[in-house]
Amino acid sequence: MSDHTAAPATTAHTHAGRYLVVWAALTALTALTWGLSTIHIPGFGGVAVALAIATVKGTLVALFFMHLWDQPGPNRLVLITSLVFVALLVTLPLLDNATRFPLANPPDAETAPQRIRDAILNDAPPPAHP
Amino acid sequence: MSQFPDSSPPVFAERNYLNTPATGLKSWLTTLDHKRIGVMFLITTLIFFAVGGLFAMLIRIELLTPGPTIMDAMSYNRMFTLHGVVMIFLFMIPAIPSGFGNFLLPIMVGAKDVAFPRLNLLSFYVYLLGALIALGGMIYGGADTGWTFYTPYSTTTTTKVVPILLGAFILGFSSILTGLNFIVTVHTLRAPGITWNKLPLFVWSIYGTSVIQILATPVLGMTLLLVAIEHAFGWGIFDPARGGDPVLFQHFFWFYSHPAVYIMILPAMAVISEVVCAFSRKNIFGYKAVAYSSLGIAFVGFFTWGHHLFTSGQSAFNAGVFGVLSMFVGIFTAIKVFNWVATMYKGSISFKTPFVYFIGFLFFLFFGGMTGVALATVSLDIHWQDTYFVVAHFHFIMVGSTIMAFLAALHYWWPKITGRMYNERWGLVGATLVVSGFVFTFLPQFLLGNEGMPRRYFNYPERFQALNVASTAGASVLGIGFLVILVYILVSLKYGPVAGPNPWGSRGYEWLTPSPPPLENFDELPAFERGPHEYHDLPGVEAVAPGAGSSHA
Amino acid sequence: MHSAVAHHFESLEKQGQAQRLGMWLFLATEVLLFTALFAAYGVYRYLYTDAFSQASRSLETWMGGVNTFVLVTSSFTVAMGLDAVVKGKNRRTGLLFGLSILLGCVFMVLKGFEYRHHFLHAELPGPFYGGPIAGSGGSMFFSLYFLITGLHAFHVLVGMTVLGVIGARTWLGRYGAEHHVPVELAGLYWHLVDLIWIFVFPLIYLI
Amino acid sequence: MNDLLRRLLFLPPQLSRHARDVDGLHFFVVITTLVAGFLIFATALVFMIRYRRRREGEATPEVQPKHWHEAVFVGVPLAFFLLWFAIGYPQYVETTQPPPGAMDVFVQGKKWMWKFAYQGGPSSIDVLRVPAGRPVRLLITSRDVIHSFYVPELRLKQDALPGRYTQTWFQADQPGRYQVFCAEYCGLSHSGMLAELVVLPAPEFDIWIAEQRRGEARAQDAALTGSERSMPGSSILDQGRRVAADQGCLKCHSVDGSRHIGPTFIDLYSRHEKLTTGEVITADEAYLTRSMMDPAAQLVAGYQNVMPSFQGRMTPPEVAAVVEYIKSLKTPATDAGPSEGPVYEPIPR
Repeated sequence: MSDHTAAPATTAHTHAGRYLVVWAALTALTALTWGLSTIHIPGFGGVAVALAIATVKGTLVALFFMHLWDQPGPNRLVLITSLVFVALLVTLPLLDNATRFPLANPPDAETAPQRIRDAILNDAPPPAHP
Repeated sequence: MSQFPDSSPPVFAERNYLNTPATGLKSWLTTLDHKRIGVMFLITTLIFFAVGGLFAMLIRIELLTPGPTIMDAMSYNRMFTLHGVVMIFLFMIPAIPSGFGNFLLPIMVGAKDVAFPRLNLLSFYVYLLGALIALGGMIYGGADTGWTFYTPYSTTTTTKVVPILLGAFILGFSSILTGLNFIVTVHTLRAPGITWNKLPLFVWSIYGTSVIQILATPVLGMTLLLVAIEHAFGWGIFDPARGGDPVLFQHFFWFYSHPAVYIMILPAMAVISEVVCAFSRKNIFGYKAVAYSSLGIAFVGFFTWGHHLFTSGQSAFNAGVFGVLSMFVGIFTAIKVFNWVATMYKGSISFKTPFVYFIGFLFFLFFGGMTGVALATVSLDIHWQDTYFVVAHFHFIMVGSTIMAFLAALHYWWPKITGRMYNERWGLVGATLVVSGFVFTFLPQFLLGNEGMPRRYFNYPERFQALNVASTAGASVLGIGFLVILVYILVSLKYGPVAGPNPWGSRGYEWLTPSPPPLENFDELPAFERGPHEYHDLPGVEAVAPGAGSSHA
Repeated sequence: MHSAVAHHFESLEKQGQAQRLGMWLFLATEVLLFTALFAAYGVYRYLYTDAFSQASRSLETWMGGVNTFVLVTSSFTVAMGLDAVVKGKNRRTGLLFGLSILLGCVFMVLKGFEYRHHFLHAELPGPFYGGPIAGSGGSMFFSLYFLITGLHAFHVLVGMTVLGVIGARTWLGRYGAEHHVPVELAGLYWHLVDLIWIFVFPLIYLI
Repeated sequence: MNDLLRRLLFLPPQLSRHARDVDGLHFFVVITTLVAGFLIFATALVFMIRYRRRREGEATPEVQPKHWHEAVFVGVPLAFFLLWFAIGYPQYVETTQPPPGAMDVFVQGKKWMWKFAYQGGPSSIDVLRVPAGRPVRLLITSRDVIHSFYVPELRLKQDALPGRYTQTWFQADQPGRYQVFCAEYCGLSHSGMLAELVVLPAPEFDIWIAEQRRGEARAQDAALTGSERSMPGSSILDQGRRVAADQGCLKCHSVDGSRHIGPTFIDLYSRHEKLTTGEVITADEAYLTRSMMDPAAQLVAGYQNVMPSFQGRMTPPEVAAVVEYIKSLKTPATDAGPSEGPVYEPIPR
């Protein structure tokens, strides 16, 4: 990995074979995730599997098509840092919606209790709290 | 003006960036030289500072009495919106990084220019375009949403919010381009001899700022775009009537806007780290701690945005997470404050104008920072949120700290940028007026907030009037202070004595080159054997004569 | 010294390094630009789980799948184009970039058919939604669907333009084995467009 | 001590145990800040005087920190910050968890008034009556944009989100009248969106709410039988003034001729008004009534369409009373404002 840092450019190396293998892998993984989606894995499992496959595909693209495999630290660090902040922005608001006072979520959201949803949709005060 | 009897008389560098390759307006507008672009940024941001300051004065006059004083409620609401938008997006965010940063950062890393000079010029024009669109929106009618653009108010208001959103969106690109340029410059264009541990602290802080600009600005851009789309076409991502969550907007907005506070304060810390060393003539106490804490602020600053949402309906769990993380960002500032104070120990302190601003800065940063941590202390925030306490707190940080640092930078590097000295006596008068005016403007606002006066109030109960009058009185002193500065600094452009390459006897790399610097920054590249904050190795400090940039030994 | 070296860089290699880092930083901003939409997607998918999976099932999965294949393949041809220019085979690079643009066109045409389908079934964003899903979930899904795929399609168009310009210049011999960084950067941009689609596909079509 | 510090910091009186707890933390924070500030600035001052520049070209020694210096710089502030958090967070969490058995009040913000509704039907505009010494849970919502319910004396603030509910709770100690602010910017009359929190002794509150519930029941009976509901009050003008105050008319329409969100009521009757369409009409009884039912239909030029419809929210006699009240307002009119004068200073319009 680090043996190229002295000559960070992709000069004079031929990567054609590598590209072909990566392309084949990406195609296979696309077919796999498509196939798996037809089985309908229940609950969170389906999401996890699909996202895991997408992550593998993305990693292949970033490492080989985008040459992060051969390139010096800063470029890798840039991508990794940005991914940390992607995770941050996706998880914390989601955690908020998952843990907040249920009535503070949109009234027809599936997380709100049914009777409260009805009450708010009908523009009436909700029933007394238990 | 030179302070050293043994040094040669100061010289105004004959061949400098101001007159090479040409002096015409066209050569400025098409320049790729980072110094000229920096100066153009400085001039434009200062013009917008004047505009924003005018709005601020009108707001303060309006608040002299409860009820209408000089304008009606609608004008008042537009006024504070424009004050916020102009000051934050047009002045505070670009002023130090794009202005002083552009001018100094390449010199400080020993480069001839930034990595991408054309992108740098593009950044300026993008900034100008965004500013013009936003200004157009203001003249065309203005918006009354506050600079925070909270939905659904911003998506339902009948005022002209879309051009201002688009203006801010475009300004974001300028911010991104500049940040990108700086990061690449620091990584790839450091001169031989300038290792990471010999980078000036200014560069470290600007580097941290750039990281935030790169990572946070796109999110704000997308968010503002979504609000504009919602306002124009009704695609409600945040629209509660269509199942949207207005609190999500606040999450997105503060994901940018909390780190944006650090976009404003980190460059101020950058300036102060330079000033405190130069005027104490002392090595920085704990170089690594000060340098790395800049990166720490840049990183941890991203994990705290939720402390703006304690009253918004956010979950108690999230409030806890954001609350405890917010406590950690304070310690990086604490490290810097302690190290700056410790730097003065056994120094040789000279009370020049920049140092007076440093004293003001330290005071305001300390109280602004401590009230910031107090505001993140969840239960206290419930009382203070959206009151004048918050207003006073962030003005302590943004005006008290950033503008003090901006003025310190303006005075400290004025001889480098223009080749001439300002009048030191008037400088001290201006600094005293600004610092004391500032205290009297914003100290009463803390008390107003404690008493419970909400912000963005056009009317207020009469019991709040005394403190409001005090605040307005302070603001007028502040305004006079700025006018004094404007006058003597303009006078010095023509009549100021020639400064010479290093009037302060500073060890910063930028002082190794003549004033004003030549086109490619150094006539002959120094070897940079000494660190930029080292004052102990030679008896006394020599002033480097122009044209002898390499005489560092 | 190579004529493409700017005055403030010491060598072509150093300049290339700077340009690559600059491009990566730019790509990071692109990633975060999309992140706001992905985060909104995550929140609303959590709030309207059933509506979202119902809406997702109404999409033509095969079109999304084929489009994924098309984009992955175009990424492959772009990578091969870079490989060619490094070996000094400029003409081949031009052709491969042309092929990539063609694949990009295929992607856009398929996307166009999908949009047409949605227009015909009134599956439109926000207030224009007239589809079968009750509550706010359906219109929210299609707001996000059009925003995410629209923004992505915009990036595809920009990417095709970049590939076109750089491909043509390579064909004309402006770049070569020694000076190939612009070709590489154009490729990086296209790969990012592919990378984002790799995540859009499962999020919108599969789950 | 508590009272002295409270007054020094301009804090309003503490109406609940929560307010006292929060103030306790407040004092702790202020005192640590001031002590730390004193230490730092005294040190800085000593350095500045002791090490001021005595001659040009002085040499200075290199001073580098030891590791424990930086550890102290990090550790001491962090310890205090975390301590503040450890005290403050539980106080906040307490406000999010109403005790079982708390009385529910539904709070609805709208541009620019507060409506408070109680279980079983009674409701009031801009006056929130609660019993002293009993926990009250507020379920807060909004009809238009985000507002924020804020009572400084309770140290309590909670945003009102349109279409959904947030909650908070409090237990007021002493009877009295306190001001409710809107703390989240909501447009033109944001600063006029005030209400009053009236804390009644518990027995008094019980009598009041029972009366309200009875009145509500009577009104429902009256609506069923189609007969007119009797209105308390002596003359029709008093009734009109009361209704205008209760319904919030006077928040937007002045009665002294000053320009506000809506046209002033004084001399309004039989005035010639130019409409947004350019048409000129005479403000007669029919126009006044229509403007209450469908405000957007005939808008006076120069004013925004912000008034809600009062269709179904006022009974016909109430409407008639308001019209009579407006008719009575002729220069020089001396009486203005709500009949129940608040104890806090009224906001000048």
